[in-house]
Amino acid sequence: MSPLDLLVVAPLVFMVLSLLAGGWQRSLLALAIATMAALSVWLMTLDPGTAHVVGGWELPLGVLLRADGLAQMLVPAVTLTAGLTGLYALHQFAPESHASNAQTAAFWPLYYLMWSAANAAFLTTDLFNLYVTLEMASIAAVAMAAMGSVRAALRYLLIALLGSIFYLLGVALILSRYGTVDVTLLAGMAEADFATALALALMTGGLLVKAALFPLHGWLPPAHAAAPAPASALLSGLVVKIGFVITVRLWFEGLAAAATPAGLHVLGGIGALAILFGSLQAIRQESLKALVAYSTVAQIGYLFLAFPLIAGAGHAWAGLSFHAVAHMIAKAAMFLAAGLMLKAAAGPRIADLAGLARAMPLTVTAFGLAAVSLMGLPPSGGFSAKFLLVDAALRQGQAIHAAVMLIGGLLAAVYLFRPLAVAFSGSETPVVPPKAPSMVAAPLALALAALLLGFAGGPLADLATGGAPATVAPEPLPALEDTVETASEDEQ
Amino acid sequence: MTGLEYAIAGLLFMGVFFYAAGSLGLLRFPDSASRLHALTKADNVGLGLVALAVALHWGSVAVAAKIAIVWLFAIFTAGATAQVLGQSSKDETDPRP
Amino acid sequence: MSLVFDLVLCLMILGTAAASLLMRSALGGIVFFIAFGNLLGIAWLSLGAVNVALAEIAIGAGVTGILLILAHARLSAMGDPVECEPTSPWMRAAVAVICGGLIVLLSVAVLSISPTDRMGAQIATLMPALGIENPVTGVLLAFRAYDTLLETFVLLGALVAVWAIAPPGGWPQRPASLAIATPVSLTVIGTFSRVLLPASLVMAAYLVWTGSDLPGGAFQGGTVLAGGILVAALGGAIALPRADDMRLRSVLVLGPAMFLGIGLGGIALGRFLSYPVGLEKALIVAIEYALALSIGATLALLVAGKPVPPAAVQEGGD
Amino acid sequence: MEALATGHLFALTGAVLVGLGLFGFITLRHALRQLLAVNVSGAGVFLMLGGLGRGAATTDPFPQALVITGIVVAVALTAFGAALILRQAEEDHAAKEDDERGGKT
Repeated sequence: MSPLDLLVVAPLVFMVLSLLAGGWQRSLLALAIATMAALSVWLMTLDPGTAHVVGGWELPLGVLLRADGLAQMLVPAVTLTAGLTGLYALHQFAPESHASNAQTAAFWPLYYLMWSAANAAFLTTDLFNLYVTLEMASIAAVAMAAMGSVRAALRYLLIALLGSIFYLLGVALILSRYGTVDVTLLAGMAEADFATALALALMTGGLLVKAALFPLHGWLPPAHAAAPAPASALLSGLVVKIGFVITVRLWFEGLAAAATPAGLHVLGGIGALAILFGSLQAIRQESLKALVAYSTVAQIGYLFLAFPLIAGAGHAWAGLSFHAVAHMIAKAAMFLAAGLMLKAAAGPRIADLAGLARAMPLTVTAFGLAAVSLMGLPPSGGFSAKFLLVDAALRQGQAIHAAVMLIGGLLAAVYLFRPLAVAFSGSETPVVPPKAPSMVAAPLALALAALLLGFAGGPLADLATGGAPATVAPEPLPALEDTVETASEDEQ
Repeated sequence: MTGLEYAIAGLLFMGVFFYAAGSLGLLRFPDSASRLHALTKADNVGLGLVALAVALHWGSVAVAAKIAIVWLFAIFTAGATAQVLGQSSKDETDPRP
Repeated sequence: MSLVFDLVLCLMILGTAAASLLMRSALGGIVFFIAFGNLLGIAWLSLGAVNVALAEIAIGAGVTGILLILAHARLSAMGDPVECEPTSPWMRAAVAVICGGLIVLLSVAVLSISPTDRMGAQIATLMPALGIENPVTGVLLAFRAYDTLLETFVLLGALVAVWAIAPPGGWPQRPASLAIATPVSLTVIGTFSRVLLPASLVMAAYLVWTGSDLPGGAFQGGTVLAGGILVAALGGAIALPRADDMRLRSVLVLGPAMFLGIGLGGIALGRFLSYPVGLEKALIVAIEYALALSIGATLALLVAGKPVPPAAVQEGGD
Repeated sequence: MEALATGHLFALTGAVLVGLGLFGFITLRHALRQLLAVNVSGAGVFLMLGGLGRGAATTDPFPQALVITGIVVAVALTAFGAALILRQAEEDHAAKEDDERGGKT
């Protein structure tokens, strides 16, 4: 037995059950959360780098599943995010409340499909299997986006299809060139020839569309902003990370031989532009959910800004992994909180939020705590991630990168402060009794988790570096915990 | 070439002739009904002749039986679709029900 | 087959593809797309890949073609002529340059790789252990069974996704009826489909059974079944089921659930999706039969589209 | 030698199909036709896989199986895409009728 396959298979079992269960979705979700939590704990106890092939069919024919540090961080984070989002969604998509609604019936199978797709993407090293996984995620993601706006979903689907074609084109070249699609085998075989370089470029292009990196982000804000709150949380938290993780596996492991420093710097530069553009757009938004969606565009930028820093001094790899986890949890918390706030508010605009801090203090607190992590203020997970990245940039003399990250943090403070300031102003809004305790608890728990992640910085950074590919982090992490803590004290 | 091979070649040639005639009819005939007439009748004879050639070529009863079933289904399909196509083209040209 | 034949075939493929994209009329484009799919099937035959040829003609040309034609008809019925606003010649030229550049880059990469059968020999040595002879079925249901398992969930997920966008009042009703409106034609097609539906069931079963050793398999068989179901729906011989019909749900999940169950059973013997020695063929065929049934139902419903309010069932079929 | 040429011939045809599909995707301004264009590109990728797996006498069964998986995944997404296009058209249609009714009253 192994958690590597069960983490993918269990949600699929729940998807089948949810199609047959009718009114039993509540019990099913409880069972799913318990199962996935247990499997995630099991995954974390495995030695980094634990791997096995599915069904005992050896490479290059079979499919390899592997628990490296990145997967060991991201999969438990998915469990936390998806589990709590599910608890929130239980009330929005309650079987008893809108028995005749297509969305309540379709949400749950799609939810489990997306959960399975996210785990499958983080756990496999097989590039073709990742194609199927990407399409699983696309189907679920587009259908969830369609629950908010069909127009945005259609645009999302077409662009995602095009991204898949480019990705598959690269996979076809790699398979024909090397006779394998496994990242671990490719790591030892890949050469820097034309076909490999073209394949890497095509696959990266396709994946950047899926990860919504500027300037390929156009589909994201309308889709994420229009979807129902739990769907937005899953789209911004889980789905965009899939494209990112596959890109990382290509550039730093499988096709590292063809990954030139110039290419890494181009990706880093685009990441920097994404931070600035996304933040400035977020500042301009009038609607709360569009603001949060543009914040995702900006935060994705950090993930790619880190690319040129990975091979150098410092702990950029740990920072990158950390940022992916911290953003997943904090952004899910923020979308869920925003969903509750908009239900109580008079309209979708930020100006309509006045007085909400008094009406729903816990929810506004959750929004605020998530904002702390997204801005990168200590002691949050977002702070630890950005500290590691800025530190690595400064050690490598990349002052521009460091400056962009700091400016990005300031801009985040600007755009996230605005809704909070409005929520704390005025007092005319009556106190809103929460519809269900778990709906209030879910964003709060996620936001607290994002905050507490900062305290677990050391062990988590060790975990991330544990299974890191050979191209990453030549030096060990000496007393990282101390550096992070002293730094946070300094800033305070 | 043996006599059998001559027979196969002859059947294929005739089959292709009927196909060509059917396609010519599709291109040259003036209205939908006569085009359908060309397609469904000539092409099914053509298909039958080609199928017969293939069956002779393989020289196996099992293969011949499978090919015969395929030909039969093709004829059924052609008949059913020709009726539907003819009806809908009639509906379009003649607005009365 | 000779290189000249292949060359002519490739030119025809490119010609039909260009026509399907460049024609002004959308319906004409779709018709050329179907011709394109069938020619591709012949290309796969020429490559000796009969399994893929069957899949391409049945799914790539057949199901996709029906989907596009039906969507076109329903759009026309709503007053959308499916016309594209013309793009400026400058933009077309710029895009043509970009796409031409991509073609050149891809061609250089393709020519730098010499075509070979890389894994055929290795797969051939593993096939006797499975007890089946079709290597493609071996890859699909043993070596890469994990891919195939996830793929069946993509298909199931697509149907759930279509359900998710049912219009208000449409849930959990039937899809818009496909039945032909003209009474005489309905009778003809109805009679035809009463013969065809059982025949397609037999044909699907045959394709799955023969797929162990010869070209065929669950996907090809399932598509034939879907075709039979759709013709029966066209002829009014069967009514498409409601989305909350538990019998329908059971048929839809049967294949994926059987796949999961047999995979999980493998854990008792070692690994997920490992087949016990001696039972490989039996289990593979069992999975394939269940899959073919589920794929047939899923594809047919995907073509039929989302559930609609009962009042709209009758008018959507033209 | 001929096998080599055949393999390259089909792979190059696939490469041109990818480019054609991309051209169609960008220049055609109707979602249904864009969906068709994506399918042309996808078929091109599959043909590249098949052509480059062409050996002296056989075609590699491994890419064949991947192509079958790809074809099924493609039809699933195309079906959902077609459903979305129709739903979008229904919404636009209903909005237009509402406007007209609103204009009369």
